[in-house]
Amino acid sequence: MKAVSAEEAVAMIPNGATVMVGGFMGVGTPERLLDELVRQRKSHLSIIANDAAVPGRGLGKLFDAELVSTIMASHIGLNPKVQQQMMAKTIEVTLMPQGTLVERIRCGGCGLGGVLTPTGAGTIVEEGKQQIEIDGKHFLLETALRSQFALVHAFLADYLGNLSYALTARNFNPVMAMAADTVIVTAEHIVPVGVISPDHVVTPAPLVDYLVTNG
Amino acid sequence: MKAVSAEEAVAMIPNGATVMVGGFMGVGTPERLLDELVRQRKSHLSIIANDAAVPGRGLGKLFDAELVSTIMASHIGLNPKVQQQMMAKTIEVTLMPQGTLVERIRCGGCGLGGVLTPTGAGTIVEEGKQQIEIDGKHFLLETALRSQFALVHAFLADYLGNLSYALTARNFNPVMAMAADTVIVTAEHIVPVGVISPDHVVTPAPLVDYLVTNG
Amino acid sequence: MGEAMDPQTIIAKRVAQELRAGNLVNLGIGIPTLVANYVPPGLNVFFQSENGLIGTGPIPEQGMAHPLLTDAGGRPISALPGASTFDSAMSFALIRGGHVDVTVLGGLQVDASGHLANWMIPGKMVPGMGGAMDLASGAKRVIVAMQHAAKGKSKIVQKCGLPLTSARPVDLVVTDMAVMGFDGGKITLIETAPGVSVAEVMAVTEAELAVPDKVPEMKI
Amino acid sequence: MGEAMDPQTIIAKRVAQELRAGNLVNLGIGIPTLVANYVPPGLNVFFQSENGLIGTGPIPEQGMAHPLLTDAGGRPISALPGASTFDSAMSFALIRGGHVDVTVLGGLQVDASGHLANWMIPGKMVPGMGGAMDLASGAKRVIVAMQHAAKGKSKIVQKCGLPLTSARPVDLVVTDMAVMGFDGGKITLIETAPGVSVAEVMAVTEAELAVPDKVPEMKI
Repeated sequence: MKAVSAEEAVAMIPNGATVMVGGFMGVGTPERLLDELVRQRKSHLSIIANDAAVPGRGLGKLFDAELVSTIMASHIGLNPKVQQQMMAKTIEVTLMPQGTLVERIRCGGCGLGGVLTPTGAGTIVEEGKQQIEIDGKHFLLETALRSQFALVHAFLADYLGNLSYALTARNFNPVMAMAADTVIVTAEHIVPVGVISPDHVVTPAPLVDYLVTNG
Repeated sequence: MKAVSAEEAVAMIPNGATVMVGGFMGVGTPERLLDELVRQRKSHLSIIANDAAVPGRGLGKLFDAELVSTIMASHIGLNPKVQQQMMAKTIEVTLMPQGTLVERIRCGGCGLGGVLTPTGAGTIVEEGKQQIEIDGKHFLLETALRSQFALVHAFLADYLGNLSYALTARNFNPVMAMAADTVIVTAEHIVPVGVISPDHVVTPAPLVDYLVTNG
Repeated sequence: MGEAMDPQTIIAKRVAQELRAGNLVNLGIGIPTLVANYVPPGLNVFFQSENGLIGTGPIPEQGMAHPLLTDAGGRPISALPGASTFDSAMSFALIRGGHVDVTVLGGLQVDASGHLANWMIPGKMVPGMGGAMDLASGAKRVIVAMQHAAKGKSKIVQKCGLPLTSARPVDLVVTDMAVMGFDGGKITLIETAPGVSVAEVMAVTEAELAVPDKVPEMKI
Repeated sequence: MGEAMDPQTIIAKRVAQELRAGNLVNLGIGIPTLVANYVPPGLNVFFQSENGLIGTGPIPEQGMAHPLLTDAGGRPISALPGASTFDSAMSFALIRGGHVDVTVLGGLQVDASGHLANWMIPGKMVPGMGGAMDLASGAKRVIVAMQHAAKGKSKIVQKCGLPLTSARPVDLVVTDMAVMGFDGGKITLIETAPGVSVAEVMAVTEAELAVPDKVPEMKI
């Protein structure tokens, strides 16, 4: 793990990169990294995230600045800008069930090729997907998702990279922290090593590549 | 959730039941429930567990008492009694990679039909299994495992059923607590509701059916 | 009868009667959210918020909200003693694994075989399915809470024209006019709303509704 | 040269040289366990115990062991500051997901194409594969640490006769006589142990070993 500034962290991300972004409707989102993506005008990004938040907040900032080319998400309905850009075909949107999205990311992080899920079977979600029957039950094969970068927001981080999360700000963060080539983390508080109890670490240190220093 | 004695809890388990048992080499194992299974002489059990521990300890006690008909595990090599009973064909042993075992149980608890894993591909583990190729990579389809009962040992439990675990005694317990029709829990300490921080609950209360009272 | 209840209150009060002690319950947005207001006092029910919480409590009092404790819409909520938080993988493991006893979902259409459509109107509304498909496929019991008709058109249709949320039929539909079930795979009238006749329900229901000899009125 | 090192020490010392700062390392049972004793002071390496711990420390001093903190064999261990604990699903997600930088495994046989057999002898030893197959398939780099021969028979064979642990070839084999790699898909001699000649290695190696012009001696 290496401690860096937000500027240094974001400078590593090229235009056109695939980027997972933690958070759920802007809660538990690495806001400082999104602000910096906007400031450095990193464009043509391929985003994987639960949702597009709302204009001015969380991921919404990237759509305000028109930096996104594609997004895979479960819900974009509360961000009218994304709806507009989708209708205008300036962005490509792939929607999938939230449980499918998180399991696909988990597969990517856990070395699994995919999972069989009943969600979406018999709906338009099944189009183009391999269907597998087990004991008479109908499943869709949903394949693994990975990305070049994951931007993760934690509550506590220590200087080795151990992370813990608070309340509903955990959401997609720990799953994404396993599924990208490079994991960049911001945290509300950075604490000395040993302060987070081993039982309360959610993301073990070796998963984190860069920790953005505070202040 | 209902609070019961160990005697009442085990009385619910019929002979021939399929039972998942938490623990890893006897660490984090619900010893009181195993003792009670022996005392009530519940027999012909089908066990799913990581390992068979050693004679006199953890799951080893069930093999000492010859109560087991089948076991699915990743390792039995440190319990000579299991090896003997396997060679004598009085028990049926199904061995699989530890990561495959835990993912199959997770599938059972998470409503997934199975996962694609590279582990075991090209070895004797692949025999009889569906093989799926994704992007030129070879995976085995490993299907979900569930059981009638899961016997789980926690560090802290509250009177709603929320559980947290300590150190390396967590192991298979939280995964099994999701994958059985009836989940029975013992805990080192039973504490008032609200004492375990929401962020430190590993097994949420609604997953627990029976909590064995202490003392 | 006293003051007339508004349609949403009728629906929410009636759905609340379906909850049992110890149930893990997930409420969708819209009318379903109101169900929490009518849980009988003393009945211990766990509410899940799919962004990662079991033990959702009421909207916090002034000054007691925390930005890291919100519902799935990003609005502040509170957590009851005994609450637990978790990541999205766990949240949907609970939903898909059948650990959620009851989910209450809004609907655009429910059809005669119990199929629900509630997540998109092609060419018009494409917000994404969020957790709706997982809930409709994975929860032990699926209850749809919606108005019986919208803009004069029945939402209880013979066959869904909109894209389905799940191939799995729902268990119960509660509207401002009726309660309907699917025992035997056929939509059946179970109760009528206070002051609503069977004939009135039939008149605004597109689906072929099976009607037993006796249809009691909701007790709400 | 000073006092002759025993075979296990040679192997463990040489393997320890393969570890880099920040590596997440999983050591199998037997000889691999000894590698932890030879990590250069000041090199920060994370050791994983697959029963659910990163940050394994040395065997605790008398009276400081805890029954809920053990290695995968159930023996007491300690946890270093900055350690983390987790369930078995997470532990194997780390292993299968390529997050373990290096695993060091014992071996029964390694063959000319790098295949490892280390988990069973049909009809004789059937202990179960435990985590070995996951480690051999999932870790970023797989190092086999074993004696070069057992009972006069080469463990470096042309083709494994025993059941494979993984179809994926290992990256490096370190024995008491040699270090061997598989660049170009062919087993190649990289180093010899102190005082061991290339000819001696060749004489006790069943596999067809590629030998470069210059083969340096291990620096341990």
